[in-house]
Amino acid sequence: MTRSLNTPAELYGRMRLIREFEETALRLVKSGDIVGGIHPYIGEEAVAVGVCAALADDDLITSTHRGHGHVLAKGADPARMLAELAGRTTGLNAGRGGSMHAADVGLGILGANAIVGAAAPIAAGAAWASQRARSGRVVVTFFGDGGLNQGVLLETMNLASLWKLPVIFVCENNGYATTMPISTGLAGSAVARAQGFGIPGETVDGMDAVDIRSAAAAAVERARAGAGPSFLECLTYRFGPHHTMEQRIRLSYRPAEEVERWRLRDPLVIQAARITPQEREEADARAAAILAAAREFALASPHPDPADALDYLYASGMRGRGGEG
Amino acid sequence: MTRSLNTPAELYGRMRLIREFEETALRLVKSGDIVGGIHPYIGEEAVAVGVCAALADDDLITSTHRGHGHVLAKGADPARMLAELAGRTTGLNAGRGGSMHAADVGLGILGANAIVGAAAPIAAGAAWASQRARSGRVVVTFFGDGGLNQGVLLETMNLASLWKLPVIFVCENNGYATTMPISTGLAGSAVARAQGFGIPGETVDGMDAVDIRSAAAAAVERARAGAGPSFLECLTYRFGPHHTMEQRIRLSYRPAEEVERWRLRDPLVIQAARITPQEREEADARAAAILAAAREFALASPHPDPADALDYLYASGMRGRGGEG
Amino acid sequence: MAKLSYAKALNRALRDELTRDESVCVLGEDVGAGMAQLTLGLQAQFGPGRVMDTPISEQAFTSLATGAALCGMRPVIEFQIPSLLFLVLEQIANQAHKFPLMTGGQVAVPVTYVVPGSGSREGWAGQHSDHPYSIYAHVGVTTVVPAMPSDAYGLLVSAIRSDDPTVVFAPAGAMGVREDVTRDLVPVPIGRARIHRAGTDVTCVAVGHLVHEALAAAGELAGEVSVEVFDPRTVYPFDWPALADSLERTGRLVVMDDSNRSCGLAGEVLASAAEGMRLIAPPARVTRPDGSVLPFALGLDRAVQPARAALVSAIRSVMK
Amino acid sequence: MAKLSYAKALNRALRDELTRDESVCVLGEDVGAGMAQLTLGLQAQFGPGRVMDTPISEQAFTSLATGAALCGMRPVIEFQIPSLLFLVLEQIANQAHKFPLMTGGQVAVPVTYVVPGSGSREGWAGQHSDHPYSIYAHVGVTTVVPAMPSDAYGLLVSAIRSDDPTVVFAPAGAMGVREDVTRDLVPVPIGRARIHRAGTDVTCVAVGHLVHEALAAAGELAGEVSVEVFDPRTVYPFDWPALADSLERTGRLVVMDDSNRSCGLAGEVLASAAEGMRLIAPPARVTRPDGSVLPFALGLDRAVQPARAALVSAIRSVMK
Ligand SMILES: Cc1ncc(C[n+]2csc(CCOP(=O)(O)OP(=O)(O)O)c2C)c(N)n1
Ligand SMILES: Cc1ncc(C[n+]2csc(CCOP(=O)(O)OP(=O)(O)O)c2C)c(N)n1
Ligand SMILES: [Mg+2]
Ligand SMILES: [Mg+2]
Repeated sequence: MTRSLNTPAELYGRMRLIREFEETALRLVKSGDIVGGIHPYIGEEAVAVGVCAALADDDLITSTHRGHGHVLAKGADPARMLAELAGRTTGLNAGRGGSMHAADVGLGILGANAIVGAAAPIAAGAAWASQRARSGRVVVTFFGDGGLNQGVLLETMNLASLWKLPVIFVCENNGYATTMPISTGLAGSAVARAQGFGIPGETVDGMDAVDIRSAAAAAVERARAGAGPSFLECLTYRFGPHHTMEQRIRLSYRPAEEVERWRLRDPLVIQAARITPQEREEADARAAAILAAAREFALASPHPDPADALDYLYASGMRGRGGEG
Repeated sequence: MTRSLNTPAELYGRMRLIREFEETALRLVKSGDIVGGIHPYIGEEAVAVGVCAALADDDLITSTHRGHGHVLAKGADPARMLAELAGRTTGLNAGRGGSMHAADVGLGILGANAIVGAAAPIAAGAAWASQRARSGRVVVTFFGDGGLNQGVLLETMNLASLWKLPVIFVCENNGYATTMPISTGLAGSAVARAQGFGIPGETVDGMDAVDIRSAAAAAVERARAGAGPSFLECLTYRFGPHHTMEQRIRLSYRPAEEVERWRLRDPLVIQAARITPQEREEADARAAAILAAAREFALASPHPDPADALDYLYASGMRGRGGEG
Repeated sequence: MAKLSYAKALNRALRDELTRDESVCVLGEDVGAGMAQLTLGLQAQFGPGRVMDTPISEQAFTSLATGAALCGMRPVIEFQIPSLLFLVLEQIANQAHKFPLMTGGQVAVPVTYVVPGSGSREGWAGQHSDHPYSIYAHVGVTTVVPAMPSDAYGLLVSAIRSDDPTVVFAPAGAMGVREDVTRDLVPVPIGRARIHRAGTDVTCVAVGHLVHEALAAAGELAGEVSVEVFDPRTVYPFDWPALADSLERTGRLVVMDDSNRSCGLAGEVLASAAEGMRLIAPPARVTRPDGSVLPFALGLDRAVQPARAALVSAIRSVMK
Repeated sequence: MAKLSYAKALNRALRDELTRDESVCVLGEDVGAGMAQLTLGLQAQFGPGRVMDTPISEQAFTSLATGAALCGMRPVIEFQIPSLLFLVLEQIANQAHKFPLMTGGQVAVPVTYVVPGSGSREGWAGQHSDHPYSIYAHVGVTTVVPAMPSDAYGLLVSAIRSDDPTVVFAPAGAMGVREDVTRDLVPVPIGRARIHRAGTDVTCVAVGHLVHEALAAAGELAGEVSVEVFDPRTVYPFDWPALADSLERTGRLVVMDDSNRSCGLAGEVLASAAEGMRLIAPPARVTRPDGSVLPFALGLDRAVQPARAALVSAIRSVMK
C-alpha cells in the first residue's frame, strides 16, 4: 500500500481499500471471526480520505467508534487492522482494542474511541503538545453529528479556540446519531455552533474527496500558521446500519428512498469518474488483493494467551492482585 | 418584606435589602458566626432583582455559589436565609445547606448550587415539567461567565432549544471566573454561543435593574408563549472578593482602577436616582431594620443536634449504617 | 404461564408503571426505537412526550431528570453503555443524591437510571464492559442488580416508585435469562435478599448474572458441599440481617462479584461479615482483578471476569 | 532544618519537578494566582506556558492532559474541589487509565491529578466535602493520600515521575500540618506503607489526615493498649505485604477511613485481612456512615466524619 494520497487515483484507491476492508470485515462479523460487531464506515470514505490527504505523515488524528476509515486513511496496515478486529496478537493493538480502539501511535493515529465526543480533548492535548514543541504537527479530530452534543467536545472547542491550538474539528454529519435524525438532535447548526466558540467553520460535500481535501488543506494551513482551530462539517451518509447488530434487531428509522438517494452519491463513484477505467480496475484489483492477503494474515494469526489478559494494564509495569482466591 | 417588585422604589428596596444582607453576612463571617465564608453578591444586585421582577410568584429559579441575591430577590425570608448561613435549625434548609445550597422550593427557589454550571439542566428539567403540565411556569437559571465553559450547561442549551423549553439562561458576566478574566476564558462571545444553539441572546447593562427587567420580561413572554428559551447576558461586576477567604490569601488579579470605575456604576445608586430621597431613606431604614431583626433571629436560633446529622439523607426515610463500630 | 425473559420483564415493568402513573416518563438515546429492548413498543403506546429520545448529552439529561423530579415527575433514564455511569457520576452522586439532605428535606428526587446490559458484552472491549455498581453502592445511591426476570420486573417497579434516585444495573449476562413465571409479577422490595438454594456449609453471595454461575457451581458441588446461594438483589442498601442469618447456619462465606477487587462489593461483604457475623473459616471472594480493563479478544475478556471454576475452588478452599 | 508545612511541601515538590523536567507542566483553575497554595509562585517562575490557567472546563482539560501525555508531556492538574473527581471520572477511569491496555502497550499516560484540600473543609457543605479516593482505588488508578509533609513531597514527586495516571488527594485536614524535616526531601515510593508508631496489640490503619488522629488515639491509650499506627500512604496499590507483617505481630485490626462505609477503603482492608492474614479477633472500622452527605452546620459536618473517640472505642472493642 502506498502512503501517498496525491493523485485522483490514489484517493480513489484508498477509498476502495476502505470499502473493501469494511466488506471483508462484515463477512468476518457474519462468520463469527470478528466478535462484537462493527460500525461500518461504508458511504463515508471520502471524509477520512479527503481529510487525511491534506495531512503530513507526522500529523495526528483521533477517531471514533466508526473508525476503520480514519485509521486506514492515515496509513495503518490493513492486515494488522483486520487482525486487530479479529482479536489476534498481530493486531495493531495486540488484540486488546478491537474495532473501537484501533490505534497506531507511530503513524499518528492516537486511537479510535468508543465514547462519543471523548477523543476531541485528547486531540486538543496532542495539539497543545505540538504547539509547545513548535513541531508544526497538526491534529485532526473526527466525530459525528451526534458528538456535537457532548459537553466535553463543546468545552474543547472553547479551549482550542482560546489557545489557538493546531487542531481541526471534522464533523462527519451523516444525518443520524444511531436512530436520531439530526433535525431532532441538533439545535442551531453545526457551523454556527463552532462559530459561537470563535472557530471558523465550513460545510462541504462529504461525498467528494477532492472538495474535502481542499477544505482540509486550508484548515491545515491555518493551523500550521498558528492561526488556531478550524471546523469542517462534511455532509455524508452511512449506507449501512449504525452497527452490525442492527441486522438482528431490525430498526426502521430511515426512509428507504432516503437511503437510495444517498447511494446514488456514492463517494467511490464520484471519485471513479475522475480517473481512467484502467486506473480504477487496477485500484480495485489491488484493494481486493490486499484484503485477501489481510484476511489470510488475520485469520492465521495467533489468539492471545488468556494468561496475558492484563498485560499492558499499567505502563509502569505494576501488577495488581488477581480476582481469585 | 413586600413580595412585589413593581415600582422603582420596590426595585431599589429589594436591592438595598440584598446589599444589607451581604454586609450583615460579611460581619458574621468575620465574627465566626458564619462558618466557611461566602461569595458576596455586592455590586450585582440589579441582575437578581431585575430578573425576578419579571417573574410571577410561581415561576422558578436555580441559583449559584454566589446565590444570596437570587434567593432574596425571589422572595425568601432574609431571617431564615441568614439563619441558614449561620447553620441553624430555623434556616431555610434547616442548617443543612448553608450559603451555597439555600433553597425555598415553596417559593420556586430550587436551590443554589455549588458546582459551576450544574444547575442549568436542573432548571431545564423544571421547565420541561412545566411544559408537560402546561402550567405556564417559567424557569430562570442564573450562572456566571465562567459557567459558560462547563459542558453540561452547553449541552443544556441544546436540549432547551430543541424542545422549546420555557427556560431563561441568565449569564451574570462579572468579568471574572475567580481570578480568570473573561478575555482569557471565553472564546467567541456569550451571545454568539447561545445563538450557536439557536437561542436568541441579548446583552444588557447589568447595573440597571430596569433595563434588565424589561429584557427579562421579553424573555418570559417568549417562554410563556411556547417559543422556547432565551439568553440574557448581564454585564456586571462584583465589588468585593470572589470569596471571603480572599481576604486572607491576598490575590491581585484586578487593577484597582477597574474596581473603582465599576463602583461608580453602583446599581443601587443608579436605581436611587429614580426615586425620591424620602423613598430611598425609607427603603434604607426598612432594610436595616429587617436585617437587624434577621441577625437577631438567626443568632438566637438553635444549632441542630449532631445526633440528627443524617436526617433527610433519604427521602424514603431509609437509614444506612453508621460509621462506627 | 409462559417463560418470561429478563429483557421482556424489564419492558413489562416499565410499561406497567407508565400505565399506572402519569408522572412516569422515559428519557434516553434511541428509546423510541427500543434498541436496547427495555423500551420496545413504548413510544408507540405512550407517545414521544412520555418516551423521549434524547441527543447524546447524558450529563444534561440526567440532571434534567432531577429538575423534572423536583417538580413532581418520576423520570426513568436509560443509559446505553455501563461506562456512562462514570460520565454522570457528578449528576447522580453530587446532585440528585444530595438534594434531599442539602435542602433540609424540602425535596425528593425520584429518578430511576437503568443500564440494560451492564458488564461484559463480549467483544465490546475496554470502554463498554464495565459493571460499576460498587461505585454507586459506595456513594450511597440505591442500587439494584437483579438476576432473575421476576426480580428484574419487581425491582424496576420498586425503583420507579421509590422516592430516592435508584440505579438498576441489568447485567448483559442476564438479559437472555428466562424464567417460568407461575405467579403474578409483583413489586420486589428494595433491600431484601433472596436465597435461591438453601445450604448448610457455605454461604455463596453472588451478584446479578453470577447468581446463575453460583447455582451451577452449587449443583456441581452437590453431595460434596452444601452451598447456600444468596442473591442480595439490592447491592445498596445491602440486606445485612439476611446475610447474618445465613452465616449463622453456614459460618463460611464466598462472594462472587463482577467488580474490580479493590473496594468492590465483594470486599464490603467480606468486611461486614468479618466485623460482626459468624465466620468459622476465613472468607473468600472471586472478582475481577484489581483495576481491570477488559481486553477485546474474547479469550482475554473472559479471563478477566469471575469464573465458575474459580468459584468452585474458592468454595472448596473455605471448606478446608 | 525548619518546620515544613504540608502545603509548602506540595508546592516545593511541584517546583522541583518543573525545574528538573521540561515536560512537566501544570493546568488548573487559578493556578496562576496560586489560590490553593499548591502552585504559589510557580507561574512567575516558569511562565504561563508551563503553569497555565484554565477555564472551568474540567472534563476537557483533564483529557487534554491525556492527549498531551500521549505526546510526551507530563501534565499535573490541580482540581479545586474534591467532587470534581466525580465530574472527571470518565476522563480518568475510562480514558487515561484504559489507554495503555487498550492500545496493546503503545502508550503511557503520565498525568498527575492533585486535589489540594480533599474531605471536609468545615462549612463548605455537601458538594465540597467529599474525599473520593476509594472510587479511584476501585477503578484501579494509582492513588496516594499523604498524611505528612515529607510524604506529601515525596509522593507528589513520585506521582509526577510515574508513567501511569496518578491521583494525589491532599486532605484538607492535613494541609496545615507541619513537620520537622531533618533530612533532605526525597521521592517516596508509590505503594509503600509507613509505620509511624510501632505496637504489639492492635494495628490501626489510618488514611491521610486521620493518621494524626490515630497517633493521638494511640497516645491516649498508651499503657492500656499498644497500638501500631499504619499509614498506607498509597491507597492503590495498597501495601498488602506490610499489612500482613504488621498483623503477624498484632493479630488485631482497626481501620479509620474518611470514606463512606460501603465499598470504601476500610472495607477493603478488613476484607483483605480477613481472607488471608492473621486475625485473632474480629476487625473493626471507623468511617463515614453509609451514603454520607456532609451537612453544612459545623456540628453536623463533624458528626459525620470519623472521630477519635470512636477510634478509641473501636480499639478497645477489638481488645475484648
Ligand atoms: C457518550 C456516549 N453516549 C452514547 C454512546 C452510544 N453510542 C455509540 S455511537 C452513538 C451515535 C453516535 O452518533 P454520531 O456521533 O452522529 O456518529 P455516527 O454513529 O453517526 O457515525 C451512540 C449514541 C457512546 N458511545 N458514548
Ligand atoms: C465545576 C466547578 N469547577 C470549579 C469550581 C470552583 N469554583 C467555584 S466558583 C468558580 C468561579 C465561577 O465563575 P463564574 O461562573 O464567572 O461566577 P462568579 O464567581 O464570577 O459569580 C469556580 C472556579 C466549581 N464550584 N465547580
Ligand atoms: Mg451521525
Ligand atoms: Mg464571573
